[in-house]
Amino acid sequence: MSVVATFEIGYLRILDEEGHLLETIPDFARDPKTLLTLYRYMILTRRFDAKAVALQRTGQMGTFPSSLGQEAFSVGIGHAIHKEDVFCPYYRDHGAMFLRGVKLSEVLAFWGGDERGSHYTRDKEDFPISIPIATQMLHAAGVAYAIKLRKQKRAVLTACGDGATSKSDFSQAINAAGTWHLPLVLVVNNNQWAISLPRDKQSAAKTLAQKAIAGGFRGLQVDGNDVIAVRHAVAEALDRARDGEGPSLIEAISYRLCDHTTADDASRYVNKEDLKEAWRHEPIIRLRNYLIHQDFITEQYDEEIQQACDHEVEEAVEEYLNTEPQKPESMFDYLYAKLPKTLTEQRNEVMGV
Amino acid sequence: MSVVATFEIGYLRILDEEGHLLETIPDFARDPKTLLTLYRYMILTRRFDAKAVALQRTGQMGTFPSSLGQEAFSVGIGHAIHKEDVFCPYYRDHGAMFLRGVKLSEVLAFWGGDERGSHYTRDKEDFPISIPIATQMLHAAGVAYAIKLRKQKRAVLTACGDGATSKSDFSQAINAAGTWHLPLVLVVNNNQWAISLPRDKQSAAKTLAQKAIAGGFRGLQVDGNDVIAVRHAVAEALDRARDGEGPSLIEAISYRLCDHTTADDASRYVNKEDLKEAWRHEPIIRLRNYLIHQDFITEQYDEEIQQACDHEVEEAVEEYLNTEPQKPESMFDYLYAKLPKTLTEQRNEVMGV
Amino acid sequence: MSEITIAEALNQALNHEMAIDENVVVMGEDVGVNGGVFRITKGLQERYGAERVMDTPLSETMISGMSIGMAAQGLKPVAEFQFMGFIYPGFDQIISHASRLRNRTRGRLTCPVVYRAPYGSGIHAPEHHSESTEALFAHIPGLRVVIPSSPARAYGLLLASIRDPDPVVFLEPKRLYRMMKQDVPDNGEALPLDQCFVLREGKDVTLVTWGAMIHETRQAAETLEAEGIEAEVIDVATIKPLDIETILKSVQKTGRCVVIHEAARTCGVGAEIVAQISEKGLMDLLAPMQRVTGYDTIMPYNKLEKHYMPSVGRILLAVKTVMEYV
Amino acid sequence: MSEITIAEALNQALNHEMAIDENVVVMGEDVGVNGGVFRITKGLQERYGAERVMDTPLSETMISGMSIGMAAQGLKPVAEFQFMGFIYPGFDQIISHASRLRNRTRGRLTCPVVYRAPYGSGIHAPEHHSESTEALFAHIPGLRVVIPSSPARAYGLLLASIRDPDPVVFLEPKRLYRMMKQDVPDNGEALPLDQCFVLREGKDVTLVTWGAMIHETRQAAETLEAEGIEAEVIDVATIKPLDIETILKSVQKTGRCVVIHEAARTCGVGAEIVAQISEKGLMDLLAPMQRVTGYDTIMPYNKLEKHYMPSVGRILLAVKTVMEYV
Ligand SMILES: Cc1ncc(C[n+]2csc(CCOP(=O)(O)OP(=O)(O)O)c2C)c(N)n1
Ligand SMILES: Cc1ncc(C[n+]2csc(CCOP(=O)(O)OP(=O)(O)O)c2C)c(N)n1
Ligand SMILES: [Mg+2]
Ligand SMILES: [Mg+2]
Repeated sequence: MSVVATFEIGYLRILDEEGHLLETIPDFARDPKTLLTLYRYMILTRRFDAKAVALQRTGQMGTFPSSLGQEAFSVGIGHAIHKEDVFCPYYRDHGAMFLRGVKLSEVLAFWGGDERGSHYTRDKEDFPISIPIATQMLHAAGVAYAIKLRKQKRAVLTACGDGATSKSDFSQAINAAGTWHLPLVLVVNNNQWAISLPRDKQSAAKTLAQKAIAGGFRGLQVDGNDVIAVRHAVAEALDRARDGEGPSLIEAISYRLCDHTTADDASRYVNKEDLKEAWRHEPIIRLRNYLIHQDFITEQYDEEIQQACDHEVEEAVEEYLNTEPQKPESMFDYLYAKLPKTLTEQRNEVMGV
Repeated sequence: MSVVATFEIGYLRILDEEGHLLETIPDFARDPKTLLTLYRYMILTRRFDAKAVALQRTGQMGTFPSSLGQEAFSVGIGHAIHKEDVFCPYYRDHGAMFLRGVKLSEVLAFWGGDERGSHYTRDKEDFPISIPIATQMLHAAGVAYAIKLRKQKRAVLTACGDGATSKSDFSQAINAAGTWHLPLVLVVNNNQWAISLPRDKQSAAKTLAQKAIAGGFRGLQVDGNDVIAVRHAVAEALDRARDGEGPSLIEAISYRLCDHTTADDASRYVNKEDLKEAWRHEPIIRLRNYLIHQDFITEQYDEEIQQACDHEVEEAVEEYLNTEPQKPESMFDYLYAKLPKTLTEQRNEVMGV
Repeated sequence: MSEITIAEALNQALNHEMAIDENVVVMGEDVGVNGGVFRITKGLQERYGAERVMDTPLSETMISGMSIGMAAQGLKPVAEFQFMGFIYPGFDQIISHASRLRNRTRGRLTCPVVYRAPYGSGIHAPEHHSESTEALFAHIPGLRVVIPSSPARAYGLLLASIRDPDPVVFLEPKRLYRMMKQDVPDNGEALPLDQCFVLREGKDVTLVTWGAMIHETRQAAETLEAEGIEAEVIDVATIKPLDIETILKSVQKTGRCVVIHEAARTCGVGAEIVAQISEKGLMDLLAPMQRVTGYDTIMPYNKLEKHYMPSVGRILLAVKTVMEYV
Repeated sequence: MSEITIAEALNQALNHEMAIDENVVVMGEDVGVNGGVFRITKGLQERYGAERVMDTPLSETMISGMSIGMAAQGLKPVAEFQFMGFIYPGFDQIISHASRLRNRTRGRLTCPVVYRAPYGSGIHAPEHHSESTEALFAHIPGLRVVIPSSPARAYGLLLASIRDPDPVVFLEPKRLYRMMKQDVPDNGEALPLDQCFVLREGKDVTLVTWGAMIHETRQAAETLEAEGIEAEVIDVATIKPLDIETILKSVQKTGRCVVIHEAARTCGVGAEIVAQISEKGLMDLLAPMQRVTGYDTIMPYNKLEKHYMPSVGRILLAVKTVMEYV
C-alpha cells in the first residue's frame, strides 16, 4: 500500500492562563488601544450577558443563551472581520455582533421575542441569528459565492458550536467552500457541550478542525480562551479569503461556563470539578493579567471600563423595555413584498376590523 | 503553532492492467476456484448489464443504470461480505446483489417497475436499492447499531458513488460510524462521474477516502478495477468491523464506461479520448490476463463461462417477461400492516368495485 | 392513585414499554443523561442503559435515517426531535424511506419507528419552536400521525404507537405538557389509533380539534353551555388515518361544524376535514362550516404569538356565525 | 413564428432573463454542461459561463441553503432540483429560511429564489421520480407555489417567478414537457402570479385542476361537450396564494365542482379548494363536490402507475356524480 495523501492539524495559543506570552505577539496586538478594545468588548459582553439572564429570570425576556466563557471567541472573531465583510453568526455570538454595530437593544429585542431585533439599524448585510443549528453556514457559503462571482475583495465569516459540526449544513458548507474555493472562514466555538452532549460523544474525530480535510482545505485549532490567538488566526484566514487563497476552518477551544440557555440546568450533566477547572482558563482574567503585566491598564482604569460597560448595558435595557411593541398585524407586513389579496381578510381579523 | 494531529491515506493495488502482480497476492486469491468465482460473476454482471440495457432500449424495461466498468467493485465487495452480514447497496451494485442471492429476475423486475423485485426470495435482511442518493448509508448505520446493541458478530456493508459523498446522509453516516464505533464498512465507487459532474467538481478533497478523517476513523483507496484489491481491502475491513475494531471507508477508483443510465447521453460531456483511455484499465481483461498467466483458465473454459452466463441471463429474462403483473390494488396491500378502513373505498375504486 | 401530567404520562408509557420489550430503544438529542429538554425521557437512561437510551450527535438527518435501519432489524426506535421545527433535516428519510420500506419490499422489511416531537406554541420560545405542521405528515401515505391531548390519551396512544408495526409521527402539544393532571394507571393498556375521541356530547354544533387547542375549545364549549348552546367536542387524536365517520356522525346530529387548529389555515388538516364533511355530509349541513386556525403567516416571535393562536373568543365568534344560519 | 414545447418555453424564459438581468444565476445538479436532465437549462452555460450557470455537487441541502445567501446579496438564483422527489434534503432551508428571511429581518434581507423541479408521474421513471407533493409547500407561509401547464404559461409564469421579490416553488409537469407546442413570442412579458386561468368556459360544471391533469381534464371536457354538458376548466396555475375568487365565481355560475389533481388526496391542495368553496360558496352548490385525485397510497412503480393517476374515465364518473343531483 502506498501513501497518497497526508494531513496535519496545528494548534495556536499565544497567551497562557497567567497572561504570559507563549509565542511572539502578533503585530496587531502590539497596539495597546487594540488590546483595550478587545478587553472592553469582552467586559461589555459579559456584563450584557449577566443582565440578559437577569431579565429572563424576572420574566422580562424570553429564553436566552448566555455566552459566559465565550467572550474571547466572540470578540476575537468580531474584531477580526472587516466592516465590508459579511458575518453569519450563531446564537452565542453577541460580542461579535456588537462589534459589527448591532445594538445591544436589538439583541435584547430579538431574545425578547421581537423580530425588529434582526432589522439592524447599523448594518445591512449580516445575517440574523439562525435558530436551526448550522443552517447559517450554508447561507454564508452562498454569500461568499455571490462575492466571488462579483469579484469583490470581501470575505465571509460564519460561526457555530461544536454540536453544529455534526449537522448536514455544516458538512455541506465545508464541501461548498472547498469546491468553489470560496472566500469563507468557518469558525467553530468548541465549548465542549451541545446542551448535555459532551464533545467526545459528538464525534470520534480527534479535532473538529480536521473536518476541513473532508472539504480539501485547511483546518486549525486555536485556544478559544485566548482572544489574541483567536483574533490573529481569524484575521489571517480572512485575509487569505479576500486574497483568493480559499477557505479555512478554525476550531476555537473553550468551555461553556453557563447553562446552555436559561431553559437549561447544566448541573444535571456537568461535573462540578470540571466546571471549576474550566474557570481557571476563562478568557477575561488572562487578558487582564497581560494588560497589567504590560502596564496597559490600571486597577482604576479597569474599574472605569466596567462602569462604562454597565452604563451602556443599562441604557440598552431602558431602550428595550421602553420600545413600543409591534402592532399585531405586523405579522403580515413582511411576509411578502406585497401582501397577496387573499390575506387581507386575515390581516383585518388580527386588527379586529 | 504546534501539530496536534496527523493523518495519511493509503492506496492499494495488487494487479496491474496487464494482470501482473504488484504486491504479494493475498491468501484468499491463491485459490483458483475463488478467482474463477470472481471472474464468473464479473462476466455475469457484464452480460446481464448488456441485456438489461437492450431490454430498456426495446421498451421492455424502465430506466436502467448500467454497471459497465464497475464489475470489479461490485463483485469484489459482494464476495467480501459474509452471508450473515447485512448489505445496503446502491443502484450500480447488481454484481454484489447477485452474490448475495438476489435473483437476476428480481433485479430486472425492480427496474422494470415492479416492487416485487425488492422482495428477495433468498435474502431477508439486505436493504433494497435506494433511489435517493446516499440515504442507504444511514440505514446501514442503523443496522450496524442494532447489531452492536445485540452484541452480534456481524458487519454491515454499504456502497455509494463518488457524487453521493457530497450528500448529507453520507457525512452523517460517517459521523455515526465513528461516534458509535459501528461495525460498518462504507465503500465508495468512485467512477469519476456523477451523471455529468466530474469528480474534481464534486469536492476539492484530494481523495474521497479522507472524508473518513472527519469521522475519526480510517479511510483508504483501492484500485476499483482490481477485483483482488477490492475484495481484499473490503474483506479485511469487514473482519475488523466484526472484531469490534470499528468502521472503515474505502474509496475504489474506477471509471464509468457507460452512460449514467439509459436516460442519459454521456457523449454530451465525456471526452472520447478519456473514455478510450479508461477502457485500458477496465477490470475484466486484467483478471483474465492474470488467470491466463497463472494457467487457471483456458480460452475454451473462458468461452464456456461466457456461455453459461448468457444462459443464466436468458433464463432470468424469460422469468422476468413471463411474470404475471401485480394486481392494481396491490398498491394498497403493503402500505400498512393492516389497511386502515378509510382506505378500503379507494382500494375498491382501483379494483373497479 | 396519583395524578400525573401529560409529560409524566409519556414518560410512564416509555418506561412501561422499555421494561416489557427489550427491542424498544429511545434515541435523540439530550434524551439520555439530561432526560430530554422537556424531561419526557427522564430516568430512562439510568434504568435501561446508554445503548438503549441513545444520546445522538446533533443531527436530525442521522436520527431519522438510522432509526430506519434499526427498525428493519426488529428494534422499535422511539426517536425524539427536540422541537417540531427541527424535524425537517430528517424529513427526507421519514417520507422517502420510513413511510415506504414495507411497501417497497412488499412486506419483507418494516419500519416500526415512533417519531416524537413537541409541537405548537404558547410557551414563549424562540423562532421555530412553536409551529404546528402536522399537515405535512398527514399528506404522506404510509405514515400515521397521532396527537394526544390528555395524560390518559398520551399514555394510551404512545403505547399504541410504539406497538404499531408501522411508522408513527407522534406530536406532543407542549403547552399541555404540564397543564393538567389525571389519574393514569400504568396498566399497559393502549388506545386505538384509528379513532376520534368525543370529549363532550352536544346537539347544537360540532367542534373538531386536536392538540393544545382542546383547551380553548373546551373553554368555548363551557361558555356556550352557559348561553344554552350544546357543543359536541371531538378530539381527532389520530390525524392520519382520519376517523371521518365519528365526525360525520356528529355533524349529522348537529348540522353545524367548526374546525379549530393552531396550524396555518391553507392546506392545514382542517381543510381535509371540512372537505370531507362537505363531500359526504353536505346534506346534513345547516350552515357553512368555519375554520378557526393559525393565520397564513409566519408564527410571530413570542411577543405577538398570542395574537396568532386561535383564542376562545375567535372560536366563539365562529360558533356564533354558524349558529346564525337558520 | 415557431411553435415550442413547455421545455423550450422554460429555456426561452431563462435565456431571456439571464440576458437582461446579470443577477439571475442558474444552479443545480447537471444544469451546466449537460443542460439539465430534462434539458431545460440547455445552452445556458455556454452563453453565460460556468459562474452564472453553476453545476453543484450532489446535495440538495447545499443548493437550497446557498441559494439563500446568494439571494440575500441581490442575486436571483434559479435553483433546479432534478426531481421533486429529491427536494426534501433541501426542505429545511426552504421552509425554515427562504420563506422567512424577509419577515425575520423585517424586510432588511430578502430571498428572491426560484426553486424549480419537474414533478408528477407518467414517464415510467423509477421510484421517487413521479410524486406530486405541492401541498407540502402550499402549507408554508412566505412561499409562492406556481405550476404552468402550457408553453405560454410556462414562459410567462417563469419570468414572473424570477422577477418576484420572494421565493417561488416552481413545479413543472414533466409529462407535459414535450407533449404540446405553442407559439410563444420571446417578448419578455410575464403573467400574473395571483390568478387562475379559465381555459374553457362552461355553465354546467366547474373542473378545477393544474399541472399535467389539465390534459385529462380537457379531454374529459371535450367528451362532456359531446354529451351536451358544458364544463368550465380552470387551471389554478398559482397554487399559493390561491385565487379562490375566480373559482368561486365559476361555481356560482355552475353550482357543481370537481377538483382534479395527481397528488394523494388526503391534505392535498384539492382539500383546501373544496373547503373554501364549501365555506364561501355553500349556498351556490347544487351538489356535493368531488375530488378526483391520486390515492392515499405510495405511487406505485411504473408498471402500475397508470392505475394511480386520475384518468379521463374517473373524471367523467365524478362529473356524472355531481350532475346527478337535481
Ligand atoms: C436543527 C436543530 N436541532 C436542534 C436544536 C436545539 N438546540 C439548540 S442549541 C443545541 C445545541 C448546540 O450545541 P453547539 O453547536 O455545541 O453550540 P453551543 O450551544 O454549545 O454554543 C440544540 C440541540 C436546534 N436549534 N436546531
Ligand atoms: C437525492 C437525489 N438527488 C438527485 C438524484 C438524481 N441522481 C441519480 S444518480 C445521480 C448521480 C450519482 O452519482 P454517483 O454518486 O457518483 O454515482 P454513479 O451514478 O456515478 O454510480 C443523481 C444526481 C437522486 N437519485 N437522489
Ligand atoms: Mg457547544
Ligand atoms: Mg459516480
